[in-house]
Amino acid sequence: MKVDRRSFLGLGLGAVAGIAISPVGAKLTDDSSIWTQNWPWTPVPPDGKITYGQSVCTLCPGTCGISVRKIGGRPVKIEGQDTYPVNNGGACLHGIAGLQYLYDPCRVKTPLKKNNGRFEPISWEEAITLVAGRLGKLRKNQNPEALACITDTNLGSVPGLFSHFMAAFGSPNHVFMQTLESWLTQTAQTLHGPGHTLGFDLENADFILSFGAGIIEGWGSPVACFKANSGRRQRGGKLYQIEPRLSSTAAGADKWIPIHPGTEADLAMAMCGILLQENLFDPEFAAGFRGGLNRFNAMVQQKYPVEQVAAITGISAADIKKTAIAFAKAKMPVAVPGKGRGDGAQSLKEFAAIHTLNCLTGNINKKGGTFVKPVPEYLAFPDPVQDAVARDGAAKEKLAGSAPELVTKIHQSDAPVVDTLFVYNANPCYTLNDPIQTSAAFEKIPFVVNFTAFMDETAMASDVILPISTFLERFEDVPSKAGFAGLVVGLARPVVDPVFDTRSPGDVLIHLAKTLGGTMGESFDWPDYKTCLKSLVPGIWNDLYKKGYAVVSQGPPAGRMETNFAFLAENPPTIQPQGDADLILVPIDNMRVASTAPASSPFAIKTVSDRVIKNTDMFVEINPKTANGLKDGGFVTLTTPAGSAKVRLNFNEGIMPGVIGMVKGLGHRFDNRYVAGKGVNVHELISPVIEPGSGLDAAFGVKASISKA
Amino acid sequence: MSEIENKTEHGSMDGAKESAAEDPKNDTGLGLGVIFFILAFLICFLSGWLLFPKLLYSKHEQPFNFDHALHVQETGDCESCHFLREDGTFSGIPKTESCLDCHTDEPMGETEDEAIFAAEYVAKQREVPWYVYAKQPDCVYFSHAAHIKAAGMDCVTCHGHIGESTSSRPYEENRLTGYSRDIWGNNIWGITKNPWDSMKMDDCAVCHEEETGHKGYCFQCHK
Amino acid sequence: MIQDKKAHKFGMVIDLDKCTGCGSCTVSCMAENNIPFKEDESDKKDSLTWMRVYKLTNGKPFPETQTAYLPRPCQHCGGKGDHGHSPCVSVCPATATDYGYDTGIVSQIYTRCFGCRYCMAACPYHARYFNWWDPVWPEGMEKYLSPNVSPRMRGVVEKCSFCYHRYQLAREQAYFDETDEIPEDAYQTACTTACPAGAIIFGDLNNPSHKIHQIVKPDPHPDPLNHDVVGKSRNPKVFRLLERLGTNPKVYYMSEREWVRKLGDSYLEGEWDKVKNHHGAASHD
Amino acid sequence: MDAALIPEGAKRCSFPKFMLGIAIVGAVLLWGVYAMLLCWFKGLNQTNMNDYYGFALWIWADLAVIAVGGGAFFTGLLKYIFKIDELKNIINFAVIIGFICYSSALLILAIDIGQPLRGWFIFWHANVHSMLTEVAFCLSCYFAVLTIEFIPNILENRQLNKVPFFHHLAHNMHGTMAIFAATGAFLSFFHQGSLGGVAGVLYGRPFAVREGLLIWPWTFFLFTWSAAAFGPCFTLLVTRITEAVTGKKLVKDNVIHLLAKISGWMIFTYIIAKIIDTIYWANVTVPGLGYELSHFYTGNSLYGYWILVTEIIICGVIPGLLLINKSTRENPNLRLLAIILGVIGVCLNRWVMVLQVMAVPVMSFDTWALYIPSWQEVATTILPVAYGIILIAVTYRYLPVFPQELELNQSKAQES
Amino acid sequence: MFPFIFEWVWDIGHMLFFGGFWYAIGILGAGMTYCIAKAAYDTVKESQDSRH
Repeated sequence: MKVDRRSFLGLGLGAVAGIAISPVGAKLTDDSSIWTQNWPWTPVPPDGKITYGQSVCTLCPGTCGISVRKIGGRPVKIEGQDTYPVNNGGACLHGIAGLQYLYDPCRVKTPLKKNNGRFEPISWEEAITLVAGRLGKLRKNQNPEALACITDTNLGSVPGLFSHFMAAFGSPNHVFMQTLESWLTQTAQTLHGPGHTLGFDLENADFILSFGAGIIEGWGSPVACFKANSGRRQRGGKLYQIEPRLSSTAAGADKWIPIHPGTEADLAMAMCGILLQENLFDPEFAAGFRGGLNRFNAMVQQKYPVEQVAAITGISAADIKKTAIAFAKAKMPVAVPGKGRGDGAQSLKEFAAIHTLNCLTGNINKKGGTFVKPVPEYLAFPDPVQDAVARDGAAKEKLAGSAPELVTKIHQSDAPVVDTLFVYNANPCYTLNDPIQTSAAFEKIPFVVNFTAFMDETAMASDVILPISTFLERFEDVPSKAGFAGLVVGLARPVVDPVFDTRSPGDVLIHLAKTLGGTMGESFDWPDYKTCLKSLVPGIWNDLYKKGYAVVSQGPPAGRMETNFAFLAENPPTIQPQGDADLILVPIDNMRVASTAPASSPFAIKTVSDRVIKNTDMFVEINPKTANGLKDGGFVTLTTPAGSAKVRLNFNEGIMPGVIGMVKGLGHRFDNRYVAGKGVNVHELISPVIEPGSGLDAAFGVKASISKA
Repeated sequence: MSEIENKTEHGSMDGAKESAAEDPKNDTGLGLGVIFFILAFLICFLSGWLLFPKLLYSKHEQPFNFDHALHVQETGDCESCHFLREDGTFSGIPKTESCLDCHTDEPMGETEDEAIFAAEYVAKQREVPWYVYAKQPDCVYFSHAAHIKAAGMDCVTCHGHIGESTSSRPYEENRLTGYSRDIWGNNIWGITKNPWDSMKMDDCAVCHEEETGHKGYCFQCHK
Repeated sequence: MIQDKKAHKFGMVIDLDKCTGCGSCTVSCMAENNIPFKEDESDKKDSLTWMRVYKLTNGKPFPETQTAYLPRPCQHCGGKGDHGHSPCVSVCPATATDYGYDTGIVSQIYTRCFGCRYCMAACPYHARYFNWWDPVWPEGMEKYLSPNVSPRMRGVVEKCSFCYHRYQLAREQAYFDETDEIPEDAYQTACTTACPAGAIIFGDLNNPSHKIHQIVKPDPHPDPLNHDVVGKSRNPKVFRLLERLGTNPKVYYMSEREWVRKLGDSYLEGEWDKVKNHHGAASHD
Repeated sequence: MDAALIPEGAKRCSFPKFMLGIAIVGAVLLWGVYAMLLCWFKGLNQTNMNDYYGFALWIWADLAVIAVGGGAFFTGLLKYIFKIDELKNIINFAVIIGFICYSSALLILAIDIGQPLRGWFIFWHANVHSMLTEVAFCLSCYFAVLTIEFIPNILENRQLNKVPFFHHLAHNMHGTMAIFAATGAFLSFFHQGSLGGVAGVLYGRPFAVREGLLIWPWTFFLFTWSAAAFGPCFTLLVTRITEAVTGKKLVKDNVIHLLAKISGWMIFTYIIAKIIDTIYWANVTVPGLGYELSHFYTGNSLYGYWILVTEIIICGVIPGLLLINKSTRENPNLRLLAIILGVIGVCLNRWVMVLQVMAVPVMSFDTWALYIPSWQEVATTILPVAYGIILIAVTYRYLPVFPQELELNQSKAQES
Repeated sequence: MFPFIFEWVWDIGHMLFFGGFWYAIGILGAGMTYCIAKAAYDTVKESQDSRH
């Protein structure tokens, strides 16, 4: 017998037939389809018991209460906390995406030290020893003022601890980023004396005259403003929006009044003039006017006649008059300053002129009005223990009044003015105008210590990174700010154990001070931050800990308020946009893009329109009339005195001819492929201009030109 | 008749002649072919029915033996350990923490299994990675509350007499799908004698149709 | 009886005058429903967002321009005559999506879908999305995923479910409490609870005590001009998208602004002026 | 080398030359296979489809090959049911073309779905209300019919036919072919129609939606009709190309003329129905939904009225008239022109009914969705063409496809 | 597809659709079975004939 072709054929056919009438085929067909339903690379989230943790969001100055849904102890979703008196339920997209910050690929997972331009992980002990060594030398050399510190704000116990640290150390150089709160404090201080700030009762006002304030685009406490805006429609309250671009706020307003960018102060001055001329101011409140009301009146009548201002602002004289009169005649009018989100570059003159409108109507410290209230002082810090070195250092003259001024000074001076810089919760190398210059200034500082959770632009320019826990992993008191009418202090609480080897910044400072020893140690005589916090807020700790928040003040502040016209009566100069090109570039605040620290989350970036970012290209808004033959969607080179960028055009009938709008908060240059490397950072096209009166950067825009790329 | 058919008729004659000429050789080849055929058929047929199911499933021993009967005796019912939470969700397999409500004696280790539990999980503060025989795939939403509370069913109806077992049988997992063999596959014929022999969608549907008059919409049982 | 005695008809009304276009609903939806994200999401035609916010404009030049935002979840169409033959459901060849007559929600089984995308072609609202890619999260980020919504695999279609898992949870609570009632606030979608402007209202269109019913005042009778259209709002400020196609969405929109309402459907020249004040309305009751 | 396999008496090119040709086309085929594997293993992200444009180039190709493959069922219907006997001389080739078209269509469907391993759910969990279910069932059943129709031709290969069983099988299958052809015609009617129904039932898409009869929109009947009308055009076209490539006359003119005439009348009647349908749709259906006709043909860079004119007039009315008229029909060049136009017309119709449907904005604030396919899509769309060429080459070489070939070429040889 | 599958309903739609389907499958199956059986019979008969 010979094994031939047919034998093999038999073998094959037999095998096929045998398999065919066994369950193999059917079972494998079914199982392979089930395999596709359970691909091992598609995650299967574990189940567990549902619990809720409560905390306060610190991603922006809005300070919303949040509720964190946890399953099996794992946080899975952030939502607004229904009972929290700032947001009363609801949350903005950034807060809801908060868990993405917790697990952000950019989280700094362990302390880092820069060595030859590269970061190496070190232990916490090494990091603290390293920083303490550097600081010890400064004090030993009787040079403590060479330590500077930049924090986002001056409110709350953590910035307070930095101030405490600086004072005990002996340096006056603690400066802050420019927030809406800092502008409001400056304004209140200028008009009503030190120790004051402003709040706006938008919830009850019946006529809101907004000078570009993005009421529904992130201004102030965003969710509170959204709610106030929704309520306004139901109450029948009016909103007049004055800005060069049809923002969402303008689109939802009762009236949109387009204005030439940067002329808001002129308009407000002219309106003050009208109110004074027409005798539409509140005589009772005017009794508290000081510092030369008549001089102010004479000045505005002379310098800001309506016809002239109409030409400057591009608003007809009739409209100016009508608006001013409607405003003055409203029962509860509020004029709101702060273009966009109100942070970054603004102008004290503008703020003061707008707030003067409020003062003239007399709707101050009344329901539905503007609240001139004391700067929050709920923290009982003990006096720092200072030795001779500290006393001498602290008494030295402050280098700068603000972060941008400090950076400009460092950039401009040849000698090293700052030896060591602390940065906390701020990203000046991205958010300040001209971040390239800021980074260069950082290069000049021999030792930058960054307290940060994320490897952002400033972290990359730092020498030591001390990774801090996010607001979901630690305790912190969070006072409401940014124009919020009342004062609510919330308690951010750990809803999850730190995901990485991170610490609370308070704990780090205490540890650092103790390592330095001596009076530093004495000044920080707390075992840990939680104990420290408890001792700082004796009056409200129980509320904070039990309810998660404490309402410190609510409703209009009591007492008469005096108003000082001295500053405005001098008619301080208006900051003009730099350059001499025909067009003017202004930053746009877009609710879906975070413009300060931390950067947007992947979810937030996902919601950004393809008319803002396409692939990695940045779009700028322009009126088709301004385009001059250029095409919608076409590439152009946008040039300003500070630099140039290749961008694409987005034709928008809702922007004033002659104006180019660019969304703020994009063009990050750190290593996160979901968020960074997309678009252009508008700050790179604008150079800072320090306003003489405020010491803050007032470069709201810049002259620009476009040409086909 | 068409031209084609004419032609094929013609062709076939050639073929018939040729094959006839090769007859003797053909016969042995065919005979061997038949033997090979039968052999291959039997091997494949039998391995398809007997070997294949064995190969398809991987066996896992539980981390340690669990005596359900003993626990039921001590606690009295299933619900002491497998209960509905206040929000109506089902707690499933107890966490180590719940076990320690009763296992309070120090040191533990009355039995060998308790000793493993104490040493490996209690001491190390770990959860026991039990294999769950009735584990449904992730796409399935199952409400114990609906069945226990609203339909008044008891555990045995679906889970069988697991409460009477004194030892944990090995968990069998389909290598391809990751399904527990209890969900589908205990019987390769697909014959189920008891409800707990199979827990695929069709099995749910049978009962749902009887009890509610409708098999249900996608989201009723899927997520 | 396990089934609810009375059929619900869950729906949504979105106040476009309150909507600020902030994107909270979109993000809340993505966080709630385990929606993945990619490195580049700027191709909006290839970007999974069950809740998408469209920007509307009145098309007029500066300074008469007006804009508004329109959030668009799945419309949970009842189909022609509201019989449950939604455009997408009726075309699915594998019965991977169906219409829940007890809730009015278009439900689906992702593991059943084999990715033919016919439902996407059928949906005029672009509410259905395809998983072109494997869902991938940056390392460690998968820890925030919720077990209440199964992550979808590559190659299947998905869409807004009106957060059905929240309904499931509310029902579990009701079973536990041994009650048939699910209070209005016990089942709310993630976008509704997230909306900081309070622009979204969600509830049972069949339940006269629910806020949505009071706002929408759905007409129980078919539109006399088009019998395919059922449940037209008797509130003149309320409209539905592409109402005339007979898809019968359960998502309603509300606006004081005429130009916004007009964009809800297509009109021949001069047609709008005839229909704008003619709202299913007067015909009955 | 392979002389033993070649039909007796037939002249074929040398084996190396044949293999060279196969290798060239095979390279294209492999490129397509590579793209196909990419789509299977990496997923449909290999294409440029998106959520607006869920159907793409290859779905058009799918519909187009099914439409032009309609020649098989229609010729079969005429030959076996209506007993038009001359058509036996082209039926083999029509079946092969149909087989190629339908196997390609099934392959494209297998590539097109996002979860190929679950593809059988369409049968198992069938939703009988979906047109696509109807398509899948009828398509695969009809493919079985085509295979059955193709088998006897394969068995007629010189070597296979020597096996007595195969010989008898072929013979018996020929005998029962009328039953298979009738079943095939029944199945074809439904799947061609349901492919039309796929677009016609989309009542959310005013561009596609049509009224109709019972559950079937008019596109259902139009698709069947057009496949029957233009399918023979494609059979004729491929026959003409094969004749050109082989340099031989393969089918007698009377057969060609007959099929062309039938096709012509079918086209002509179809196009009248199509025109009525279009007019009704444009004047009644669409305005009733609030759209003007211009909405579908303006405001974008590709879809203009030209596509409507080209489909209906240039590639519909003109080929219809050319093929009806005896003198133009029997003029080889005009006939060729007509069948080319016809094939373009039906392909264009399928394009419009699939791709333009996706492109047209429906919501007032939507925009046109235009679409450029990726190379993977192009490659997988060309794959069936390469496969078809190879299969035709192989069958032509080894099977007695054209019964009149010997006769026609002997006489030609004798004449010369 | 089969009456024991989840989606199966005994309604007119299913009966028409699957009636048509199984009818077609039946014809094809029966036709092919006939052809194969007949071919086998013919083959055997032919070989017997040729031997005789």
